Amino acid sequence: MHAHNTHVETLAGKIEELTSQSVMQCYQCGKCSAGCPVRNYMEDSPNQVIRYVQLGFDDEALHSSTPWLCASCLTCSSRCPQNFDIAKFMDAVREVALEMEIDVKEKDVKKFHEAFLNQIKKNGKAFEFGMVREYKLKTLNLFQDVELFPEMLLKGKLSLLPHKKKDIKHIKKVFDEIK
Amino acid sequence: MRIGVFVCQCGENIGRTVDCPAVAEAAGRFPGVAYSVEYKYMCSDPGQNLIKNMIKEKNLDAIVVGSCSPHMHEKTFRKAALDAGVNPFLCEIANLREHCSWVHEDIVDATKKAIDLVRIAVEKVKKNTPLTPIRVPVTKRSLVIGGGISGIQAALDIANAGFECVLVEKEPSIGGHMSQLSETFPTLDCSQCILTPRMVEVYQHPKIKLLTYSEVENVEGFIGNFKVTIRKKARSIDESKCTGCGLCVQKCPIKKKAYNEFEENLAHRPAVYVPFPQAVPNIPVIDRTVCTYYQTGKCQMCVKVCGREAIFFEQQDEMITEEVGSIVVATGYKLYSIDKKPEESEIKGYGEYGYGKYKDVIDGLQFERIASASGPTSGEILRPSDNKVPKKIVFIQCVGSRDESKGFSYCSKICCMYTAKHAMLYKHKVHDGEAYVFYMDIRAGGKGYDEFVRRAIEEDHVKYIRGRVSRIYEEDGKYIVRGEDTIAGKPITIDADLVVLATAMIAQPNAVKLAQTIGMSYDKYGFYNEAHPKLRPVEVSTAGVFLAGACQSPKDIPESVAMASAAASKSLVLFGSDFLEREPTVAKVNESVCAGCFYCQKVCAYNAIEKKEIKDRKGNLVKVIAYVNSGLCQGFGTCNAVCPSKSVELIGFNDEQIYAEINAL
Amino acid sequence: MKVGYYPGCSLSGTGKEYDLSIRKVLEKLDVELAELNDWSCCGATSAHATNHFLSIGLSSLNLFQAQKQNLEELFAPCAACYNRMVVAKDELGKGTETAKKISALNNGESTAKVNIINIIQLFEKAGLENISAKTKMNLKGIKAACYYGCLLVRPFSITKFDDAEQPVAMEKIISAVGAEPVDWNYKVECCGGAHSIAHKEIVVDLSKKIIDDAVKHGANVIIVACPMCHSNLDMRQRAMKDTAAIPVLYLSEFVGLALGIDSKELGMNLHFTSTEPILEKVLVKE
Amino acid sequence: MEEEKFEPKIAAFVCNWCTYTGADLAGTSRLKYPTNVKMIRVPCTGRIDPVFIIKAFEKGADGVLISGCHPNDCHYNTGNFHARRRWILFRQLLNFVGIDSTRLHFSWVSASEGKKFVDVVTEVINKVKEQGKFKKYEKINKEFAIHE
Ligand SMILES: Cc1cc2nc3c(=O)[nH]c(=O)nc-3n(C[C@H](O)[C@H](O)[C@H](O)COP(=O)(O)OP(=O)(O)OC[C@H]3O[C@@H](n4cnc5c(N)ncnc54)[C@H](O)[C@@H]3O)c2cc1C
Ligand SMILES: Cc1cc2nc3c(=O)[nH]c(=O)nc-3n(C[C@H](O)[C@H](O)[C@H](O)COP(=O)(O)OP(=O)(O)OC[C@H]3O[C@@H](n4cnc5c(N)ncnc54)[C@H](O)[C@@H]3O)c2cc1C
Ligand code: SF4
Ligand code: SF4
Ligand code: SF4
Ligand code: SF4
Ligand code: SF4
Ligand code: SF4
Ligand code: SF4
Ligand code: SF4
Repeated sequence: MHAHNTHVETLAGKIEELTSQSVMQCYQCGKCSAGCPVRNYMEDSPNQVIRYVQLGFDDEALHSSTPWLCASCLTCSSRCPQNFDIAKFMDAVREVALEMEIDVKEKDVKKFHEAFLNQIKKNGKAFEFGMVREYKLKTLNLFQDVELFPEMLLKGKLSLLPHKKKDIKHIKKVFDEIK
Repeated sequence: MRIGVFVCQCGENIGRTVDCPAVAEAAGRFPGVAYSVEYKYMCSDPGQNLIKNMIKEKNLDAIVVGSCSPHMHEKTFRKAALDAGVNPFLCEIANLREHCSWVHEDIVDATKKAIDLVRIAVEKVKKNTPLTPIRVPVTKRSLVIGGGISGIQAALDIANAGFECVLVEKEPSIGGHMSQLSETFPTLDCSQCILTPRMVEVYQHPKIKLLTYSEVENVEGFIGNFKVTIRKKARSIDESKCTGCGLCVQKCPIKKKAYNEFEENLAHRPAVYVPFPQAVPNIPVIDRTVCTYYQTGKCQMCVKVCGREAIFFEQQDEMITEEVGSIVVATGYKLYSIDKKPEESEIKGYGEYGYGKYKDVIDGLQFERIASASGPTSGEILRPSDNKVPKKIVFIQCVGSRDESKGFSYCSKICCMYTAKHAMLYKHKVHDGEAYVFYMDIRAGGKGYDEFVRRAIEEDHVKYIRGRVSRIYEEDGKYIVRGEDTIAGKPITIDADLVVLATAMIAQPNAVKLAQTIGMSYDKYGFYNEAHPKLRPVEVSTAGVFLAGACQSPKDIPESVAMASAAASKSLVLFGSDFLEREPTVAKVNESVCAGCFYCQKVCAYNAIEKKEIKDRKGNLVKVIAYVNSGLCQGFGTCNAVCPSKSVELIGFNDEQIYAEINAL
Repeated sequence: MKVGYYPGCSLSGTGKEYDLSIRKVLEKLDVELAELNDWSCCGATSAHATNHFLSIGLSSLNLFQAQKQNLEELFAPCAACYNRMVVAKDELGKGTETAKKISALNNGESTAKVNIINIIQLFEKAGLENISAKTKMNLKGIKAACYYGCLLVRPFSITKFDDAEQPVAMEKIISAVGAEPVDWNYKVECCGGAHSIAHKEIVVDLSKKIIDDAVKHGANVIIVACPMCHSNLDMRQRAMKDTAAIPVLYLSEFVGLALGIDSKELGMNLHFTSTEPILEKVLVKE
Repeated sequence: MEEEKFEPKIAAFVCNWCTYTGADLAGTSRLKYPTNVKMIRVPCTGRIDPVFIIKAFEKGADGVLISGCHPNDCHYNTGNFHARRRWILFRQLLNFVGIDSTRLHFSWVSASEGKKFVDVVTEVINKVKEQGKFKKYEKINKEFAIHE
């Protein structure tokens, strides 16, 4: 691990700005990790990621796969004895990592989110087929789930054309704001 | 008037943010100030001598000390003034520390404010008049509220010193929580064995009047002279006739309708019952809510078997008044429990642990009863759901405490210790069993305490896991406990047979009501506030009222007993003299202008204002005016504020004095 | 009774039968739905997972639209949409920096007054007694495991809905129509949610645990209130080894069955795991 | 700009048992607040005569804070009840004599609420800063206020 981060612009500071809560609130009890449904797939437990940020080990936090594996289920946030919203913290770590163009480990998750948001940007609504198509092209995971598609199509659950929002300028405005 | 101003630096405490020489210098130029000086530690002996010498040398007749809060050293400096021949009430304090140097950072601003504060005090002291303290007689008896170990100890200490004592306990027996405990840390001696002799001693003590099943309804008066009204609830048994033979209890046909509170609801009790075998007094009570006679008018089995004709269905609550000079409050605590959650409380409960849902997720006191030789399982460790010996047991610490979100943010202080004790007791009784403790920190700061915890770990092989548990659910008769070992950084799941939650000690549900009856302050959790956290830990801000035990904050037995003895000795200090000196800040009526409207009487909470008839020389009634009984007057001055003709003044805080302060602002 | 309706994207795709059954059931219960005009996606997980502003911003568009239509109540059947909108409303109410920026993009519109409700709350509004009275079928043999998932009850401080750890609101509806809710352990455990595509293995794993626990506690049907939960529990059953097949029904489908609506009309033929076993147990009331 | 330099003068009438002690606690805890406030200690809020407040404004206070024990916690059992009952009438009186009654603040701060004391004081100071200097005291009917 690296030495203490002495930058003024620490990850802790950015997260506090984004979430209006201080990482110092966490007293490292581990209750969040204990109840996390995806804990077993994570290298670092959620409380460890918080710990990294508390101590200024920002690189460790930003490169950890944990925030990307987090399913945003809010189990941790609803049980934290210190009222620390861990899910929101994870959102913020991801946001900063993207902003800093960190080479994240969980590329597929990142690509999935990108594909999903692209559909919203284009259509104002999520378009599953378009999203899956884009995702597959991005990840080259061409054969995953193909067995389900014919049935989905048959059942009318996968439409090949997007449902579009008519008035899309507001959506554009929101997206423009984050560029 | 020749006023002296003494500015204290308090070492660095004031000096760091207030330019003391500048303050002294500015004060020297105030009209009426004959001398001013600054010094490093005014309360030290040389500091006090400085004051005394200067009073004499400079012929001062009033002083102002710019120092710490008057709550800290007003007495000290008044005494110094008195020693030098100046009336102590011609001494005023300007609070330059708590209200200035400690709360401000900018030297210039703070110094400016300090000068203002001194000026205000100087203007006030100009309007002060010499006063003499009021002497009131002391009633040398004490009231102790609460009959747990703290109340028992306090009552015995006072009584053994030769003074009478009234002990009021709301339950049918004294003993409190200690009577429920199995063995006690850190020595593992049997709780009942050390407690019972004390309970008996209380019962037999000629100087102790024991009122069980009783509650304090009202408190009037003040230090040295309290008048207390106590409600003695109807037991439905004539105490003077009952011999405690227990026949009624045995024969009462109602067996299962009521939970046994003493056994923490792990067993049932009859309608007529004694809380536990060693109860003091050993006299039953009838629970009218379940007794068949009270519900339907039938049964009366107890009447039939009682040879002493002691059953007394028509008995009524009785009001008793007692006059005492001091009050010791020792009302103890409650254990955080979701079943008995206090009304309107913010407690959200622990649904994720199934607390209140699963029979085998219990709290600390329930475990005490299970481990107790006199408990429902006769001391065998059996779990409530199926009476089987649990082979894997999990203890979870800090439940309800150190939890902003679901409970209370304070540390309950004793649960680390009682959990170690529980784990140890378990291991001693179930040799092949496995015990796990989930903890966040181990707080075992007492004599022999950490050694005790280490023994649990090293000798009894209790496995301590650092982390909070997130979830417990039942699966095939096991309780799946999901935690995280934050030291190893690994999730951990245990299939336990029994789970014990170390829940927090919390304030008694009626604590606030009692505080209001007596006039004590309490913290946001309902624990009573001591007058000073370090220097007056057993007093409250209401004079003559003392605190003992867990009603002040979570405490174990040794601390409770120490505090009880301290509270008792504070009472004894009071009883050491026949008279008591009181501040002369009382109201006084100017008879020549009083119009006799008696607005003042309506607002006086202490009934201190009486009617006085003024007669002429022939004995004809001229007018009826107000008169203040200075023995009763507590000096809060509402009479002064409401009197339309300003005929009543509060000495020490009269209009003139306060205007002087306002003018100096 | 008239309620605003925000179907959300899934209900025209994978959650088609949810939409069908909601419309049918509410018709029977005399609840009129006023669909939000030209609504847009709430941003779902992907928005808040990557950009806070985006997530609040996208959800807010719909809240302001509801305001424009003078809707007092907005019903969001998807638990994720419900959650995102409740959170967005809360943030707008707090007037944070984000809220201010969003307000600037929306003609100064700053707070959302509309009350957002989920499907359980909608049924509660329609009245459990009303539902009970209109029940035509006998569901006695049905043992239902009510699955709330993550987002319906959390975060409790904002949703203020039922108990976050031991919720019972759905069970009350199940009882009201005469079926038997089972007591089980995975009511509020997560199914993996949005990881369905990028981490199918996690979703299959987590969903399997949920299904196994329901079966273990004697359930013969799982009731859900979220299209994401549904697709994870229903569609992904095929990928699970050693797991007994169990039908997964939307709450609206289940209530629809009780009210005597034809299963096809409710869209139950669109499931991946056959709903036949449960249909067999639905008897006409004597 | 003149507004920015304005440092208001706040007079606080506080009871000895609760708020004064709460302010002590703020000190003991080394919490910080601006120097604008000066306290006058009375035994109980029940002692506070409405005239004190008018006097304070007259003597140049820009805002007045009255603070005592929480209801039911009064050291003297009911003193603060009497106080509160009278304040309701008093606000009208203030407006009558031309003092903006929003410059008068009430709060309850107990002996254990050092932090709350700081919050209250800071809030009052900020509020009065917003309102600006109190200039109207000249208008007060002197006869009404004087009681010397
Ligand atoms: C699970 C557990 C295990 C423990 N184990 C140990 C241990 O091993 N060693 C140890 O040192 N400590 C132990 N303790 C702590 C111990 O219980 C307390 O320190 C001790 O009981 C405090 O005594 P007390 O008299 O202050 O309060 P309590 O025991 O609570 O007694 C207060 C009494 O006042 C009565 N009362 C309350 N309100 C009123 C009222 N308004 N009017 C009249 N009467 C009233 C109550 O009925 C009660 O009888 C344990 C605590 C728990 C919860
Ligand atoms: C670094 C440090 C910081 C602390 N900070 C705090 C704090 O912030 N808050 C707090 O509450 N506590 C604090 N404490 C603890 C505090 O110092 C003690 O609680 C307190 O001083 C104990 O008082 P005492 O009178 O029992 O003992 P002492 O202060 O040790 O006084 C004992 C006295 O007895 C005299 N003496 C010894 N033997 C004999 C003899 N045979 N004959 C005659 N006289 C004798 C000694 O000379 C001494 O004057 C701190 C302690 C330390 C070490
Ligand atoms: S539950 Fe809360 S306090 Fe505990 S480790 Fe997680 S974030 Fe920190
Ligand atoms: S929100 Fe993320 S970190 Fe928290 S419990 Fe759910 S998956 Fe784990
Ligand atoms: S008098 Fe007060 S301020 Fe001065 S040294 Fe003593 S404690 Fe400090
Ligand atoms: S009431 Fe009668 S029967 Fe009961 S214990 Fe007393 S003497 Fe015995
Ligand atoms: S009258 Fe009541 S107390 Fe007496 S035996 Fe019958 S039920 Fe028991
Ligand atoms: S004493 Fe121990 S178990 Fe109890 S609250 Fe404090 S740290 Fe937790
Ligand atoms: S209020 Fe004043 S005038 Fe009236 S009776 Fe009391 S002292 Fe006399
Ligand atoms: S100051 Fe006045 S109102 Fe207060 S106790 Fe004394 S006489 Fe009564």
